[in-house]
Amino acid sequence: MALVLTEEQSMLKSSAREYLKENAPVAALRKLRDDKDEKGYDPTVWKAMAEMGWASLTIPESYGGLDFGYTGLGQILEETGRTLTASPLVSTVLLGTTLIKQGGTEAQKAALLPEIAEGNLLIALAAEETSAHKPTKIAATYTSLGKTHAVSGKKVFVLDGHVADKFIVSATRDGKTSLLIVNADAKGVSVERTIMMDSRNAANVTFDNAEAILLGEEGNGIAVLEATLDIARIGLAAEMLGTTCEAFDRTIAYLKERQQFGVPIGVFQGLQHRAAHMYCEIENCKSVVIAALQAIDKGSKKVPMLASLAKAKLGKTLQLVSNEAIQMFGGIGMTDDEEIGFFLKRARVAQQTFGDYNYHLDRYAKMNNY
Amino acid sequence: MALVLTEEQSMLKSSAREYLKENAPVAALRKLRDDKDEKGYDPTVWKAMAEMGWASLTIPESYGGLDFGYTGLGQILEETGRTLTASPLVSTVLLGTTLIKQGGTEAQKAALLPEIAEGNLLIALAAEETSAHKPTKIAATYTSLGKTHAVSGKKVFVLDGHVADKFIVSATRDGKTSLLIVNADAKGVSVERTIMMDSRNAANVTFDNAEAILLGEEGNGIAVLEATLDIARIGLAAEMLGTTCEAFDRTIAYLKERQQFGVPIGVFQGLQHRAAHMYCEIENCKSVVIAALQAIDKGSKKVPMLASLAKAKLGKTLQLVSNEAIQMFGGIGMTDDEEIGFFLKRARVAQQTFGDYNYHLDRYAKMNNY
Amino acid sequence: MEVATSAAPTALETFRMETRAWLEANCPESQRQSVKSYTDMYWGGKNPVFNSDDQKVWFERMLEKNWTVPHWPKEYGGGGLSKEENKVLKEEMGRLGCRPPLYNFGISMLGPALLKFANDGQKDHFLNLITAGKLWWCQGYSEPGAGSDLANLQTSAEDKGDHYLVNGQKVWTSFADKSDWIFCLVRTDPEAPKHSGISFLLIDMSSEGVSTRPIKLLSGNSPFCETFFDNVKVPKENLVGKENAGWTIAKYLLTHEREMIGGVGDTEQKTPLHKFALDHVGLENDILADTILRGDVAKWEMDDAIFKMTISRTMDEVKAGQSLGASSSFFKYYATELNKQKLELQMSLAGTAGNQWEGEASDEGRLPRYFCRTKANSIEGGTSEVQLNIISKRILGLPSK
Amino acid sequence: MEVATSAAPTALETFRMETRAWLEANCPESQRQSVKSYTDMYWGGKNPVFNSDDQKVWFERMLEKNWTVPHWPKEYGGGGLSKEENKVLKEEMGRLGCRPPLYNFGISMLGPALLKFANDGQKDHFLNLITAGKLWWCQGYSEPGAGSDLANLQTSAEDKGDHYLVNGQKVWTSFADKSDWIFCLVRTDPEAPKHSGISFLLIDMSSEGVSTRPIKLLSGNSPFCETFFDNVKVPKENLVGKENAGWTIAKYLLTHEREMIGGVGDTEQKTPLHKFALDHVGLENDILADTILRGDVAKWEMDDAIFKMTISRTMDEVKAGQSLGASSSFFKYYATELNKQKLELQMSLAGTAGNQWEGEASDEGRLPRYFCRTKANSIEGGTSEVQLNIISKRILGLPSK
Repeated sequence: MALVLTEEQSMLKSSAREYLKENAPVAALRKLRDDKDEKGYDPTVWKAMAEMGWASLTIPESYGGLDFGYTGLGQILEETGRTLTASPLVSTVLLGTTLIKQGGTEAQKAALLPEIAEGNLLIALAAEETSAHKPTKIAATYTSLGKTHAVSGKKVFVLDGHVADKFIVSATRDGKTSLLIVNADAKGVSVERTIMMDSRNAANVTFDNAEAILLGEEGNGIAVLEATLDIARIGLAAEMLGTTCEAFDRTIAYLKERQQFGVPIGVFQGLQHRAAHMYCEIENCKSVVIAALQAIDKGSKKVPMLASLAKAKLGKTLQLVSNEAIQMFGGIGMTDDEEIGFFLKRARVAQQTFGDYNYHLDRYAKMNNY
Repeated sequence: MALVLTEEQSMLKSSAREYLKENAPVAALRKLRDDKDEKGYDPTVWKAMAEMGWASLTIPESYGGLDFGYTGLGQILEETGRTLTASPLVSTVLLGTTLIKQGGTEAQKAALLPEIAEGNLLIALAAEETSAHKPTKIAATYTSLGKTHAVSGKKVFVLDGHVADKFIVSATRDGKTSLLIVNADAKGVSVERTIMMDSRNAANVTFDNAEAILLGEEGNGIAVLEATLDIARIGLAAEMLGTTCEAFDRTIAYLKERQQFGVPIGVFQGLQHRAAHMYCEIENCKSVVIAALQAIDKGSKKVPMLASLAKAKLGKTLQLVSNEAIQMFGGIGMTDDEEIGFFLKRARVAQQTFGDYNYHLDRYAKMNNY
Repeated sequence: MEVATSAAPTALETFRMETRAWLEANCPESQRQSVKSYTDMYWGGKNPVFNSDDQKVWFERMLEKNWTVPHWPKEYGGGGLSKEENKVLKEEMGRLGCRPPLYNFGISMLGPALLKFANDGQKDHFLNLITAGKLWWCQGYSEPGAGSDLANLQTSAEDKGDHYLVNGQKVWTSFADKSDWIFCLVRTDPEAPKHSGISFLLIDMSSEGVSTRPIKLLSGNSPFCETFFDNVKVPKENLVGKENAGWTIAKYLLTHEREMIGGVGDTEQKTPLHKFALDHVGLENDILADTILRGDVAKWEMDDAIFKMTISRTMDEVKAGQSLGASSSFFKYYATELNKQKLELQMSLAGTAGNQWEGEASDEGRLPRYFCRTKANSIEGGTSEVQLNIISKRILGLPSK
Repeated sequence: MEVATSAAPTALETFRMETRAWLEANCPESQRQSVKSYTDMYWGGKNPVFNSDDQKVWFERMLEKNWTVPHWPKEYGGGGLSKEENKVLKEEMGRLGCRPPLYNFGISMLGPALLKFANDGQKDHFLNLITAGKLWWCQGYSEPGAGSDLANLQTSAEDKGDHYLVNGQKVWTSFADKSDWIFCLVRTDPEAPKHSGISFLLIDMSSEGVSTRPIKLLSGNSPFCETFFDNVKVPKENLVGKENAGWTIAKYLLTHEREMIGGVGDTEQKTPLHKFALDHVGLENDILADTILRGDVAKWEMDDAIFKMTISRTMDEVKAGQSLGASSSFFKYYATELNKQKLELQMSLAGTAGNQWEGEASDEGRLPRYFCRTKANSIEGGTSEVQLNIISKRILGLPSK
């Protein structure tokens, strides 16, 4: 498969860019933050996204989806990365849909996927338990109550945890790891929203013998979780690509416009060379993101390797670009009034989401047996 | 102690610079290389150095030395680093004298140190056995023959091994590690000179039941070796400081002189910022080197920590500066006719000598219990 | 004890012993705690606000000894201490952890400029007010649109006979909303080349036409303000130095500021980075569990340890008679870059918990807010790029064109 | 087999099968080994030197099929293959590991310029000689003192009616000492602005007044030479394109060169870096024994793997109709910096043994010499700094003044 977008994918991307610029720009995130919005995202926008089919892109047609593939979803994510749009795309579409597709029973898919496609159901993955990303080190447990189960444990950094309708929770029993579905309103579930530096949504969630049903088969939790996380890493990398490109574009524009010593600061070679180097790294980011997205759609065995490559490279590059952006904007970039700071903040949270640079560097080395 | 030189130390340094510029410049190393000189150093220069007292600086007065201290020796080494002078200073004075002072019996000191002071005796430490620096992992062994001993083993990267009169060899017996003195002309000693990229002297030396006597007490090999190596690391760092400064000075001069696009290339901010950053790192190098040298003379407990700090920092900075030098000199810097390339080559060998950057980074972390 | 000789103590030794005893007797326990933020400090001013009785007592006792600014001449309310005595006092205060009794840009920045450039009347008047802590000062240098090109300032002071009429805007004026007076760079000759038409002016913030607006940063609230001058009348006697010769004073002050920022480094955090790492990541096989971060932490700690040696060495060299010169640019550049790196590492070490912006668990986002705040280190007081320019031109002598 | 349909093979499929069969039958075993250095290659020339009978046989068989330059038009001795056929031939040669039968800057650099800029007579004459391997060409661009400022060249060609009189000096002329002809940039109008007075000239190296001197590099001997022109007479018919319009041709060629260097990357070493690391350092607790180098190796391998994806992506984009443009500067910059980093890492991994410069054990210093040689990667063919300038101006549109 050539590492270029199809015409349909390009069109989807352009229309997403247009919609988001109009309806969910950075200013919208600022407003959600400053209003201390209870939901932390705009349900009207989410509804519109669902109507445009964005929640259905990776859902098979048989479950009411568009079956457009992850490369398509990646284009949407990239554009939401540009506008820093807070929406349930990551929690519900990237994670939720994938978990259900990978692990759910036929009945679960038939019940849940159409609801997601319609934009009526929000899902949150409750997997992390420590500040460092260690998805397979699970202290949460569950017990069997015959047809249903009961889950106990504390989960942190649950994306969209405070607005989710259902949680998918990783837990163990007798050495087996499974994923379980818990309704947000079930007894024993307590949710504490955490306000993060990127003003996006996350929560700590405690389960105390909360009623649950298994997602698919018992014991396949690790396999489904890892496969899903790899897809999520790639999707997040696509989002980060958008954030990187936008921060870079704004910086280049600023270099051309800002006058110092009677000239635009973009004439200074010290800044030019740093900008040119960033350009090169961003080109590389584009390559690894499209290659990784296409690998998901091809069902390639290289997905785990590409997931680590993509997440690591984007983490490093977004860190570089957002830091350089602040430095090149100078004092004005340090003020809350200027939007560039939102990119720095988002960069840091995205870095820590689904494994940071070091995590994936280490994982890549291990995958290559060294 | 203030981190500045005393007047005597400054004077010693200036006189060394003057002597070396005249008598042992980079051109002298080139000549030794191109002539495929058998010794690889200039005995006349070495004799003059000894006459100026350079071989006696760290030898107590009671053994015919000047007792001037390592801070003084460091100034000489720094200057030989500027001229890339090949001489037995490292092997015989920095390593040899220190080993004997730290480990030798009274009789050994009385017999050997005055000979070194006179410039009549060359010593080589035969400690390394692998390409990676692992001084305490010793496969060489020795057996006791009553008063004397017999050493067997293969040593690599023995500095000045092919011209040394005596070797000091690390070897083990029954779990005890000792240092032993072996005459170069003893039976069972075979020396294979290795031509290194910096055109300085090293050899692989094989000992096959070679007659030896213990340096001082049996079983104190590790302690003496480590104490000596730390001093040697600091001394080498001082030498590398000279090499770094000289490469930098030549680069700055070239930036002012070389014309491109009608201006000296030093006007380009891209190069200016890189040069300014190097300046900062070199200032830091100066600090750690003088602090470490003074710590030796004070008998400070911080010597091991400072040795790792100094060797690591100088390794990293010399690598940076020598690479940037070549890049900034451009094509001309790539030719053998231009001397700057000698600095790059020396930088690489010095990096690998007595533990490289990674070795000391790791050691520093371990010393701080992480 | 430092003194182990049998000889009688020198005057300086006596001074040390007396100082130590006095400090021990007079500095309240609470004033020996390290300062965590500027709200812990006493800033003086027309309407002084003490945040505790201890703070008040400590200030008043030190004021009585003229030790609010111990090294200034006695005639201006200073302590008149010699260089050596002042050093001893600092050492002894450091030994006990005593807080400075009074913080103020009047002391650290304006004062040195007045001592060097002001006329006798101005010295008499203002220096005495400063040592007594009676005025809170702020600094009016930067302007929107000027940035690194400081001399490009537009705030004008028009000569109206007995007064100047000031119009314009300053930014990054710390505590302007709390200050009584501002020391200011203004343009008195719009026709002159940009460095030549600048004057150094002292302005009463209660003058008609002065207003301020606080600036919110990435990291949250800040002491910075925007300050606006709208037809503000300033008496001519408030001019320091000659008209149109203010740039010399500005440069003198900037070097001071740069050294302060470079020297200060990280006042907030005293825990070694590897301890922070161990607390957050822990050991595995006797080494830090994340081997890649381990290398980064060690690299940072080595660079930091060595940079501290450079500060010591430079101080020793200055004592030995060498001049500091442009190397304050090196300190400013290196210290701030190190601090930024440190916070990047801490954020990595802290993981997702380090991303919490509000709430008790995170102490209201202390770490990520500080992380954001450090990004300004390499911008304020002259950007890293400006420092590198200075080094390459003034120290390395690289050509400009 | 690629073809699994029941339909008849397409013409291209037939071409592939025939080509494969022919190569298998005709390419000697020894000519399927990878090329280790330029001495393994056949360069052609007036006095051809084959280093083996196999090499000669292989060259002659390929020449007979007109496959020395398979994609050039048949009228100039090329194979006349279509783009698709040429790709198939390359793929099939790659599958067997067949060496190109003829190397020559005439093919890779001069040829494209002649095809675009030369007159019919020149094309007829020179292109046929090139495809037949009858002339060894070298390139005369760089001059001492010019460096990155290539247009600043001083070698003059004075109009003497029927000929030019050439005087001056070139450097970095690869194989000048072995070459028959040189393609050269010369100054034909010393009065014109520097880019406007340059012409593109072909010069017979056997002309009176031409002399060469080999250049020794840090890494040892090299194919580079200095080339001197001392009153060399060059017939006017050897001018390519218009007089004083040579800079256009030069730029066209430079882009070619940059792509070659960027694309080639590391032809010398095919072993993955982590294999090299494992061979030299080994495992400890299942990970590379040196944990710090482990991180560096992984970082490098990730960057390298991703950069390769960028090359693929760009090729795909070019196929899809986008133009390559200035991104050849990105490839040149990035590929050469990666290669330098790789050798730095290999030197660290190899330890002291990697510092041996002579002797069998080190294969005569193969590693450290290659290490030294890589330092030129970011200088030759346009320095990294020049590439970054091009990116910032032509791609990012940053201003020049």
